Amino acid sequence: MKAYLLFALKRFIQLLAVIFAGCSIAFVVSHLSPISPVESIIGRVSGQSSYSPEAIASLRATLTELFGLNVPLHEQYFNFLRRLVSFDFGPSLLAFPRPAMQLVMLALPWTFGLLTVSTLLTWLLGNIAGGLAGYYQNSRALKALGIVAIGLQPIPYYIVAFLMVIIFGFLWPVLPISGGFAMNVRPAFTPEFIFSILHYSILPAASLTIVGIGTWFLGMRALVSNIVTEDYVTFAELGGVGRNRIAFSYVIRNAMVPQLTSLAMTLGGIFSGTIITEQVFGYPGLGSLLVTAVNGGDSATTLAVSCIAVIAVASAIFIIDLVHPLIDPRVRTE
Amino acid sequence: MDRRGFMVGTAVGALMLAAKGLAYGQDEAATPPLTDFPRKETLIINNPEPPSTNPSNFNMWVAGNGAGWSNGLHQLVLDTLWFIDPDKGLKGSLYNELTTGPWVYNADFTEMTANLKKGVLWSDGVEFTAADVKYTVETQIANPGMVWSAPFADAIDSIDTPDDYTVHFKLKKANARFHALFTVRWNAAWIMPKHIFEKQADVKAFDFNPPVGLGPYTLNSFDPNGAWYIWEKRADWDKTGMAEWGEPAPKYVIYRSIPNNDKRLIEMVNGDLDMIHDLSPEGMFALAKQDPTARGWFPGFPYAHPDPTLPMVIFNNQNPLFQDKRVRWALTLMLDPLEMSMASYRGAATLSAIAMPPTGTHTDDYHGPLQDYLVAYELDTGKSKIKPYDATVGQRIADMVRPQFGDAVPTDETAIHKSFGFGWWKKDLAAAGELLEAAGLTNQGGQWMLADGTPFKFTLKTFPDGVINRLGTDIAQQWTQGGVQATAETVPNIFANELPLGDYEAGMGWSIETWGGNPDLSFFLDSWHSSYVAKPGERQTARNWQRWTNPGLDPIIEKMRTTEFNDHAANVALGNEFIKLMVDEMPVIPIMSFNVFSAYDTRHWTGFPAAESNPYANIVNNWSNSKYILTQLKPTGN
Amino acid sequence: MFAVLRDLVRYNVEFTIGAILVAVIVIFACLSFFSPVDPTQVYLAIPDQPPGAQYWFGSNSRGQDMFWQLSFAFRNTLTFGLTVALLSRIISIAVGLAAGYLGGWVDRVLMFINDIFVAIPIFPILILFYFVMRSNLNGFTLALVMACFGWPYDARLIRSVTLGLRHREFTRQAVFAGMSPAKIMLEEHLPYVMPIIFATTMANMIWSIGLEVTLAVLGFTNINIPTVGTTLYWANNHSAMVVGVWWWILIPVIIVVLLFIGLFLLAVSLNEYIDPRSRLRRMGA
Amino acid sequence: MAQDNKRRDILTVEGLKAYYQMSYFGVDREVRAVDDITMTVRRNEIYGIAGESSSGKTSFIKVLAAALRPPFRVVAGSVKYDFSSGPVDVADATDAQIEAIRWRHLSYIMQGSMSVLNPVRRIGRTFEDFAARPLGLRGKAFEERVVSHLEKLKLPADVLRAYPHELSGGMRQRVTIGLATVCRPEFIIADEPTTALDVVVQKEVLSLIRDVQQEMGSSVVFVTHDMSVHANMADRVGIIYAGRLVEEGPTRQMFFAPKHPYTAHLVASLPRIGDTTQRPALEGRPPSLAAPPSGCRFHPRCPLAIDKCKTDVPPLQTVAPDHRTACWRWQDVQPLVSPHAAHGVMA
Repeated sequence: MKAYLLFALKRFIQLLAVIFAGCSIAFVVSHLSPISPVESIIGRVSGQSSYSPEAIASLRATLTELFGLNVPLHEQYFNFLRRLVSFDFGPSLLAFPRPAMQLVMLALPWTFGLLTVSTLLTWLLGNIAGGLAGYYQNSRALKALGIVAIGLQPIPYYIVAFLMVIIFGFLWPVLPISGGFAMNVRPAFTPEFIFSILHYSILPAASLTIVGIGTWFLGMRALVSNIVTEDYVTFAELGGVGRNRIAFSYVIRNAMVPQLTSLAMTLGGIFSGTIITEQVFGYPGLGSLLVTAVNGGDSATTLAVSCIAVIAVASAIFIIDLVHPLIDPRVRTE
Repeated sequence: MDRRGFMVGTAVGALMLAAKGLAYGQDEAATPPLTDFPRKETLIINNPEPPSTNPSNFNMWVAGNGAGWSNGLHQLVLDTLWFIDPDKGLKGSLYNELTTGPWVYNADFTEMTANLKKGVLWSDGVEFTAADVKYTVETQIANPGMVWSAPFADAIDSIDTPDDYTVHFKLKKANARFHALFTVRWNAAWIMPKHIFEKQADVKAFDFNPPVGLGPYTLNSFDPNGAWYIWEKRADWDKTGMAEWGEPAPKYVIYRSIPNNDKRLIEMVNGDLDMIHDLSPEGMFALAKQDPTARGWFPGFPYAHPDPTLPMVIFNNQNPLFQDKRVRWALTLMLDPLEMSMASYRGAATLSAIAMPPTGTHTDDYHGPLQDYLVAYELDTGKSKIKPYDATVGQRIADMVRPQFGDAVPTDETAIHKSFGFGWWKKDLAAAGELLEAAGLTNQGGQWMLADGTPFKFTLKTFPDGVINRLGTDIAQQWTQGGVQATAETVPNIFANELPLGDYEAGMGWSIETWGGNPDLSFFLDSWHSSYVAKPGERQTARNWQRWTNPGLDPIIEKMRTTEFNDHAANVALGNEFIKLMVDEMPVIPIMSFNVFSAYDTRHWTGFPAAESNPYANIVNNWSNSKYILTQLKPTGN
Repeated sequence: MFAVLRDLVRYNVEFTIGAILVAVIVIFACLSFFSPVDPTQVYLAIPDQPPGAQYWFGSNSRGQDMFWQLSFAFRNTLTFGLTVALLSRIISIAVGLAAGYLGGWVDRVLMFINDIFVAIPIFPILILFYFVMRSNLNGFTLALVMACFGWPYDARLIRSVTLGLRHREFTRQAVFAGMSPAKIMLEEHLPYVMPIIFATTMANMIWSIGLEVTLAVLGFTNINIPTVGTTLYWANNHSAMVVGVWWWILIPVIIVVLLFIGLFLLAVSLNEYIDPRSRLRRMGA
Repeated sequence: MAQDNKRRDILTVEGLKAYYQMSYFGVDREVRAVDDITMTVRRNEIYGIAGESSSGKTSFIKVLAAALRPPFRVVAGSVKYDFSSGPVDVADATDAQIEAIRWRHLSYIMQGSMSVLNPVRRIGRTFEDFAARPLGLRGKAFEERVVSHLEKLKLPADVLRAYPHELSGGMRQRVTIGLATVCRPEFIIADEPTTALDVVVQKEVLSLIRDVQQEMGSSVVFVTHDMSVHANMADRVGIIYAGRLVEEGPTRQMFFAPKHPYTAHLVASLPRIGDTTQRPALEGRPPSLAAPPSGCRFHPRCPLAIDKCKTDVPPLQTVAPDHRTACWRWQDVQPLVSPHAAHGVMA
């Protein structure tokens, strides 16, 4: 247990370092922007009516101070780091002067929920199917599944998502294609609301799963074809251990270990997929917020979403690292 | 620790956390218990804005706070003194919404009086009085961050209320257009509920949730993510300014934000949307084909509703490249109107050669009468005199699209002029060349070079998508073919950034927007006065994005400020003067009206306005004027 | 080398199919050098024509001949994918070999940086780059940015292989023979990691092309350059999916799927050729 | 007599040919890993199989263990077990028949104790996987049975809760042996069970196998290239060279009076305390099984080879009771070391 705590502590330090570095990169990139957030706000404000130059000047001064842009860049950076600890990214432009973090917090649970469910589902289904396909190499059904996976995997995600909209929203309209939950449901911790959320997440989650599953399937199949040559598999076969038991407890179970590491490494990429999902399905979440923020020139929100994404992905990796010893007993005592 | 148990626990925990977080995030959406919205009592409208970024904020008087505007708030809840419809209107295009009659100016236009209706109630039952108007004006002047603060401060010297139903403004200088601030053309200065706002310590930080309004609807519920807003008809709807035009039929109105064009179409075909704000041209054609109950403003081609807005090429007249009007004219003559119409709207464009949207009453006031002038118009290229106007363009576009759309394309000349426009400038590369040479440019191997020997090269900034994006791409291409190195560059929000900051050489957009239903041009032209033009590098206030000044322009504007708004003949005369100046100078290239593919579905509701039979209102539903449509609707019972 | 190719073509169906698919698409992309039309020009062809004798792949709503349009699109997309793959290979080889061979604090520092890059969600960063650079973000710059994010996974792989090589006899001999670490890495270890580099190149191309499509569909690339992504962007912009101009979407998607399958099969069969274990199993099957 | 032999022999291998047949990249290859082997294993006996690496001995025991996977196939011959449950020919048995004998009657101790146990499964679960079904026991009863068995192997009961990597190499090998013997099988195949272990542990493990075998009365086929192990363990030893059984006999005779020049060399190659004589090394390498030499396969390396050896395959003939050899010149074969020295190994 002590060894585990030490391991966890090491990982935690690494987590902090990753967050620090990732957020710094996001800060630097976002501050390369030619569009000053102050001018963007003035643009939005004065675009809606005519403004006197004096009013604009005073607004500019107020905003510059509010955004902390009246100090040199390195000081802005230190301020940014200081405020990062309390998740303070300054006022958003999209909903000025509401803090950008509030917008993020409104969007985060949606992305978090959709991603957690679809990622776990994708990972488990893809790995189990791929594992079986790797072990039962003569099964026709599993072979066919492999061909489907190879063919499905490269279709651009946007196309898959949009096809689902067309198929289940248009040709055979059985599932909701927009929004996070039904309009006649009151948001609360009630069965109706949860059911509605699940109902509305079917298509987005299914599209993410369909696209993601192929990679895991193929990866797992390749892994398993190496693992079946391991001695403990041969030994189990000679020992008369049941085929399914070997497939699950010996082959797939062992292949899960590297696949778990892969999962940690692809989480950042999975986040990209949700941006399109949210666009196509009008699903609320960080992706939609990010696109709106970028298009609206809202650098505070853009930075907030990027940093939260870094923090979320890094934390997910941290959690996976902590779970790793549970899946692989060999790591536990190291 | 049991491994399996731990993992299951983790997964369940994550889900619970997400669900809890969602439930928590929704708390601020104060919604009533489970309600159903029977289709025959519910009208579902597409809100073209992306989902609101600050969903629980309804304080529209504060700029940039992310409150949604066209999510029903400014259509159904907020209200102000007058409305002018861009189309015919129910009883004429002027609506005395909260007033008993039109504005009343004194003789020299330095004072204006508005007489308010009696018995109009705010949605919380408090009576609307002159005090609310006074509060609105004074509060905004006192808070520079508020939307109408600057215009009020610029124009109003003082406001007083002789009684509860009379508002009297004293103006800082003569202005016959002052009432425009309280007159809706898609939007205007909305009246604030004094009794609500005066309790707030900081009116700018107030989220005004739930909104208290003068319109016939109140908030029922809204999506905490800002994608939909549901409004419910007030029981005392007859105590509103709008009651004069009848009872709005739907009990519930839902505004849904659906950014994706294709999904709007799908939702309408599925019967989950009654009114679409805009589609791609192709989407509109497909909808007309696939949904027998769906239709556009025109029953057939070109379907779209022409907004009184004039998409154009905006030259940055402060840029040395475009300071010679011969260059601006040469670029105009490099464009083929038929190609622009096809490239942008697939032929469903309404072209205009002059700086006036070819919509509403304008074609009768300006375009038609000016045809003789345009046909006779002569341009001196330096080498020759040409007559650049081609009056047959509208006819030729109709002929061009007829093979594809057949009977949907009108054959009657008047209808063609209404649908496709009258004429446009002829593409004439030779004349363009002569003009450029006269301006000191030289042609070297098909490429135009500036006097200093560098190529004539610039970028044309355009929208990231939609018809304006297509138009910009096509125009840049035509210029390239003409020997000018123009590249189209897309920018996400040209009106908020590039145009006001002057960060562009040429851009697609519009600086001309009119009432549509009235020949008066003050809506945009007042802001074109040279006193508003910013220095290079400084921010330009709306709407003279081209930063153009001309000795002939200011007198027109100044004269307009002292001409009675409803003196149509005088205003048309001023308008003609303006149009002719614009033809001579070509500071922007006027191209077409902004045609909006607004569609509606008659499956659940009928009685929508239509171009040919009953153009009583603008169907473009993000205009707050569109609220009058609700009084004319009837449920089909489906 | 030639004999290997010949054997692969003759006896490995996957390789043959993969090679044919990729070759056909490369040839198709190369046809763009002989294109009679400029891909950035619109309204040169009759719009919305279905595939037929005049327009083999139909024409789109922008009046472009889809055959030539896609030829250019695939040329640009393939060039883009290769550029990202090559650039990111350089980084991943350098990092992987250095970390694996040198070990110690170099390894720790490099792998720490590696972990950071793994954890950074690339998409928001790419969007940020677009936000900052706008139309200056041409294909090469985008490729450069993506290459900066496309290496960590493979660098780790290469590191783990090199880590194994470090303890092998020939490495020790090379060290005793006084070879410099750089020379050992490049001359002794690089050949061992080449197979991985091969296979990951294909995977990396699939990744980068997929990401380019995603960005383009959202309009976050220079939409004037014809690529697979911008083709879909324009199709979407013209509601091609609901209007029935199916060929505008279906044909590029089919070609891109075939390309990816081709690359995938090449990677798999090369892997198999390199890895005797799977070869042996194949013999039994 | 024949009837007696049948009762006495638990395994009878007759004319067994098992080849790797593959076709890849256009080349047909046939590796004759087991080429015409005939032998028997008696009840309650330890039969040692020796040979160099890639001599075909591992392939041979794969056939015995019914662990054939394509492309390795039995081409001819039979491998008949006479178990208490009835006779089975594993060269020609259905999967179900083989399933039925596995572990209950026929078990296997695999080479490489490091990797034969599932690294992510506790030992106890592995015991359940392997033995619960053949023993027909569950839960408490099963656990008691396993614990009492482990006691015999001097393994504490907590190993059941351990993961493989938590055990030392010797413990792990004992666990493997425990796994192979917990069902008290009649026939145990042990494939190089001690190769990876250090000398002290090796000795422990060997005596353990012998104790268990004696206690249960099972037969053991014990494969190793290490002749000294055979000297200590086996009742009889068979020598395999290039896919063929070249000599077979009681252990003492094999060491003191080998009748095949190859056996003589194997025995001679054993290191001995105090022996400083220079022993002639065996020239060359084992032949390729894909293209074995004609005639006697040992002839290219044989010091006694004559022309006949190059053309004619020597038959396996009985040269003494229980002692068979396949050599044209068996009479000329001399032990390369003195009987005295050989005796030192047997101690």
